[in-house]
Order: sequence, then structure tokens, then C-alpha cells
Amino acid sequence: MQPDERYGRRWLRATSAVFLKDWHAELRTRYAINALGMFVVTTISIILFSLGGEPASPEVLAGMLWVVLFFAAMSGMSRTFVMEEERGTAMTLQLQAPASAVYFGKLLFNLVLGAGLTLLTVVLYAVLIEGFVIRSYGVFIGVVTLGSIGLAAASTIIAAIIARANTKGTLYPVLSFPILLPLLMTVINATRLASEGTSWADAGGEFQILISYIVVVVTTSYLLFEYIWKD
Amino acid sequence: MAIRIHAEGLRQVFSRRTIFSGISFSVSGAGVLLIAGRNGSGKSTLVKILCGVLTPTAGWARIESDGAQDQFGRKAMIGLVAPYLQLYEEFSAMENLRMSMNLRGYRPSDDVSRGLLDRVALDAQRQDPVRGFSSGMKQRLKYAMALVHRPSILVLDEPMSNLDADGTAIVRSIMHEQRTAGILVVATNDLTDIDGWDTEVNLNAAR
Amino acid sequence: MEFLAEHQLYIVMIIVLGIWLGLYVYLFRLDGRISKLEKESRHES
Amino acid sequence: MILKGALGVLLTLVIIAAFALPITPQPQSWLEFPLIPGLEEKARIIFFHVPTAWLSVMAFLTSMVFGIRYLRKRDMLDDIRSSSAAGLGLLFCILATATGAVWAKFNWGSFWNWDPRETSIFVLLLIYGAYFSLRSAIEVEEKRATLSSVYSIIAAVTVPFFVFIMPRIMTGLHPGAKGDPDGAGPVIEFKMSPNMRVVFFASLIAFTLLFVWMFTLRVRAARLESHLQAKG
Repeated sequence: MQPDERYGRRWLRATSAVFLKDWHAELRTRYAINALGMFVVTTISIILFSLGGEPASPEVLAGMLWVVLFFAAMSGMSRTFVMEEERGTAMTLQLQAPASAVYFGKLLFNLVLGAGLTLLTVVLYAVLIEGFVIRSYGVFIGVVTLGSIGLAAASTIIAAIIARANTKGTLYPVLSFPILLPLLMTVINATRLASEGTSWADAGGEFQILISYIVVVVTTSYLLFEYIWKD
Repeated sequence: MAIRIHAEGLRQVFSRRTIFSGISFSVSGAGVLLIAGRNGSGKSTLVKILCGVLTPTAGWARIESDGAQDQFGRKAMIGLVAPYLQLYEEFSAMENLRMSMNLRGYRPSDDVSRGLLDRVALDAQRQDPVRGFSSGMKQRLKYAMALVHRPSILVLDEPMSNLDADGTAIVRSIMHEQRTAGILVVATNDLTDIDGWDTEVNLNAAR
Repeated sequence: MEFLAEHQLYIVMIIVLGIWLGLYVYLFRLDGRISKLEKESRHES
Repeated sequence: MILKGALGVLLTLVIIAAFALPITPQPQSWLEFPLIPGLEEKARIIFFHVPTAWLSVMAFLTSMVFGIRYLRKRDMLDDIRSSSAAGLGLLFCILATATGAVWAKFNWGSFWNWDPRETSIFVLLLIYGAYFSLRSAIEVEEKRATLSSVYSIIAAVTVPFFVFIMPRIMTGLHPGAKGDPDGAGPVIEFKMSPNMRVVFFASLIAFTLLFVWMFTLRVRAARLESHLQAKG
């Protein structure tokens, strides 16, 4: 054991330890993978039933895609923090790792979870829903990537808050929705643009908003996390 | 390396209910601090403040050390064993220790882990998931977890809970070693748990 | 009365004025009562 | 004492002026409002609707500022101030939504149109709702104060994004919005005559004073309550 290593390296080691702990726990139980996979399949089939073969406009389909992603995030992304609180291991973590390492470790886990979720949803959506056509692939991939990063960033900090409150599940979408609304409105609009066909230049404003949203949310969360994490 | 815990005017209030107030004390290296008080007098609360996981309503508790400051601050100097501290039950004893070293920013070493598990007589069960451990075995593993980074301050809240005679003997030897190496803090009701102390904080009179 | 029937706007104005004056009197009395309580609690301690 | 009396007189005068002064196409004297095309008699609601909307935003900022102060100083009084401001903010937010909906019904034909400003006030209403449901879910006061302060800060940093997003997605119906054929810019600047502005700003000041008064009353009552509980 060398305690004289540089702080940055020790911090990175602690951050990846937080991430890997959740990752290995997830691989052992496969709770999130199974539950969220089924969640996405179920909601998409409900959309299929309700459309009943009728064609829907690009606006409606773009909106529906993000409705599925929003609720999938709401059912899965609070778990990393709520589990620590329920098992009483939050203090174990608090005693060992710096608060910022915990935050970024958990954020990383939710980013990976969000990426998997988005990939699955988009693939199923594109295969199963006929009216869903993408004309500008590049823009669409960019929007979906930034959208899922933003979704994970905002969901992580709200998850940290609700894990400390007494009611865990029901409050999560209530608190997240106003925070996520700017992101959702932008990605829905950008997804519609991508499915109607657009250029990078035309969607540039949307990308600026998405990137600054992510930067603002992550910075604020990083600054405030210690207050939430410490009793 | 000289080390000192110094607390001044600590007060803790939860929802307008005062747990304790006016707590001041100081212990220096190679000393034992006893935190005494009946149930509900705030022993665990004071322990949490010392460990830096709880911000007191008023006052402060500092750890002063003239050695090189560790970048992880208080976390690197304190090891805690307490009933409310939980282990990651889906992982084995070895994995828990390995994770602890990583979380503290150290390069994990299996030799150190084996040595610690040997010390608390858990080496045979090192690959079993903690979920299957008895509460006494969990308590032993908590000691191994608290000693991973060779803390200069060892904080024990109810040190003997769930331990059998062998376990008690192990803990006594750990306590004996710590009081020569640094500061030992014990919060307990049972004074037979420890063999003497230098400073006592009695919370019964501290409303 | 005829004047009021022709100018419905004035009826609205009178209602609004009534609500405002009611609120004002309520707040004023509340202020007085809180001041009294504050004085009492200061004497006690 | 003088302020309270002044407030009483001021708001009474504002109400009388807002309703009693006639609106004519060619104002002859200083006591007549000019006619604003598209608003006509309905323009009178500006004097009450805009101040409530303004206060619901100001109250939110007040609540956030005291929240930040709580996080820095850990003084429970700051949490009392923060939640009192939020409570009044919710009240004014509901008033602004209600007066706005009535106005919308007569001006645009339906109570709700998802115009940018309607959407913004709706989001503010949601945030207030979320803030109070979070507070009611936490029993330990210190934890409640910390978490609700953090939440109000996070909400406050994400809300400004609407300013950039709204114009890209929807066209505005509000007077002075981009979609208004008579021109863009805040309605106060280009459509109000000087005498309307006097009444408008008098109303804004009166409503702000009313807010400050109600706010101090709530804080004083809450402080008394905590004194009593600390004793008993």
C-alpha cells in the first residue's frame, strides 16, 4: 500500500471502485438488466397496441420514444442510491471514499445503464414501429447520445435526494419531471427534426442547449452532492 | 507521529430535540477515550461526528496531526467498527476488503487482506459471501475492514457486540495494540469491555 | 342602482376592493396579535 | 407602521384606478387610458396578473437564496424563511395561473393554450408542488431543510433553459411575444401609455410590499412556534 500516490490517481481508483462495486453487484443479480429490459418491451408493446396499425405523425412518435425512456429511467436509476440507503451501507461508503468519488462513480453507473436502456429502446422502436423513419442519422445518433447522458445526469442527483427522504419510489418522477422538462422538450423537438430530415447546422441550437444542460446539471450536482451525502 | 482529537462546544439537535450540548474534550496520541452514557444519550451520534459523517449543530471536532496530511483527510486516519455500519453482503470477505482498499485509493493487496482475515480468524471463510455469515463473523470482518488502512484513530462503538470468547480475545489484543500505536475511542455501556482509559466523556449529564 | 346595472365594471371593482380591504384588515390584526405574543415570550425568557 | 398604511392606500388607489379609469381610442385627459388593439377593456387585468406572476418568480428566488444561506450557516431560521417564501410563492403562482387562464379564455378562446409563458408558469407550479411534496416526505427537520434547499437550487439552475427552448418550439400568444403581429418586446415598453405605466408600477410596488409583509408575518409566527416548542 502506497499512500503517497498522487491525489488524482487515488481519486480515480476510488471512483472506479464505486462504479465497479455497483457493476459487479448488478452482474450477479441482473435485477436492473432484467427488470428494465422487460419494462421497455412492455411499454413499447403497449404503444404498438394503442396505435393499432394506424400511422402516427413524427411528432407523436418522437414524443413517445422519450416518454418510454423517461419512465424507464425513473424506474431504474434511483436504485444505486436507494439500495445503499436501504441496506445501510451508505455510511460504509461515506467513511471510505470522498463524496465526489461516490457521485461520479454512481453517475458513471447510471450513464452505462442509460446507454444500454437507450440502445435497447431505440432498436426495438425502429424495428417494431413502422411509421418511425429517420432521415438524418447523424443528427439522430447525436441527439439520442446527448439525451441519454442528460437523462442520467439529472436522474442521478435527484436519486441521491430521494434516497435520503422517507418515501422512495413515488416521489422520484415528481421531483425529476420539472428538472428534466427542458431536456425532454429539446430532445423531442430534435428527434422530430431528425426524423423529418435536417442538417447539422439546423439542429445546432438543440445541440448547444443539450450540451450546456449537461454541463450545468453535472457541475451543480458535483457542488451540492456533499450536502446531500453528509448527514 | 503525534495526533490529537480536539472537540469544543459540541451540540447536536434533531428536530428541536437536544441530544447533547456543551461537549468539549481532547485526547492525544497513545490515549484512550471512553464515551459513556445510557441508551439514547447520543453515544453513536458523537461517534458519527468524530468520524466526520455528521455535521454537529454547533461546535467542532478536529483531528490535529503533525504528520504529513493525507489527501483523503479524516477518512484516511479513522477506522470505525459499529453496529450500524453494514457490509456489502453479496460480496465475499476478500472482495469486501479489496473494495475497501480501492475505495480508500490504495492499490489492493491480497497479502494484506489475508493477513487481516487471519488476524480475526476468518481466513477459512474468505471466499464465502458475507450474506451467509453469522452476526459474530460479520463483526469480526468489520474489524478487518476498519484496520485496512492502519488508521491512527480506531473508533469502536459497542466493540464486543455479538462476539464469542475467542472474538473478545482478538478484539482485546487489537485494542491493546491500538493504544500504543495511536488513539483508541470506545463508546460502550459495559466498562468491562476496556482495561482503563485516559479521558472520559459522560453524555448522561450533557443535555 | 341603475348606475351600477349599466356599469358592470364598477361591480367588479367593488368586489375586488372588498376582498382587498378584508385581507388588509385580517393581516393588520394578525400583525398586532403576533407582536403581542412576541412581547410576551420576550418577557418570559 | 407608515409602510403598512402606505400599502393600504396605494393598493386601494391602484384598484380604483385600474377599474374606474375609462379606456378610450383617443385619450383626451391624463385620466383616460388609450385603447390597446387586441386587448381593449381586457387590458385592465395587466395591473393584477403581471404582479402576481412577477411575485411567484421573486418568491422562488427568495426561497432559493435563503436555502443557500441555510446550507452555509445551518441556521434553522433560514429554513423557516425559505419555506415561508416558497409557500407564498405557491399562492401567488396559483393566482397568476388563475387570472391568466381567465384572461386567456376571453382573449384567445380557451383557458389553456400552452403558450411559452403559460408553460413556464406551469413548470414553476410543478416545481413548487415537488418542493412541498419533498418537504412533507422528510421528518427530521435538519435533513428536510438541507434536501429542500438543494432541490430548489437544482431547479433554479435548470429553469432558465426554458428561455432558450420555448421560442424554438412554440409561437407565443402573449402580448409582446414573437408571434404578436403588433411587434415584439415586453408589453410595458411599447404599448403602455405613461399613465398606464404609473398605475402598473404602483401595482408592482404595492404587491411586492404586500409580499414582504406577509412574508415577515409568516416568519415571525414560525419563529414563535419554534420558541414555544423549544420550551415545552
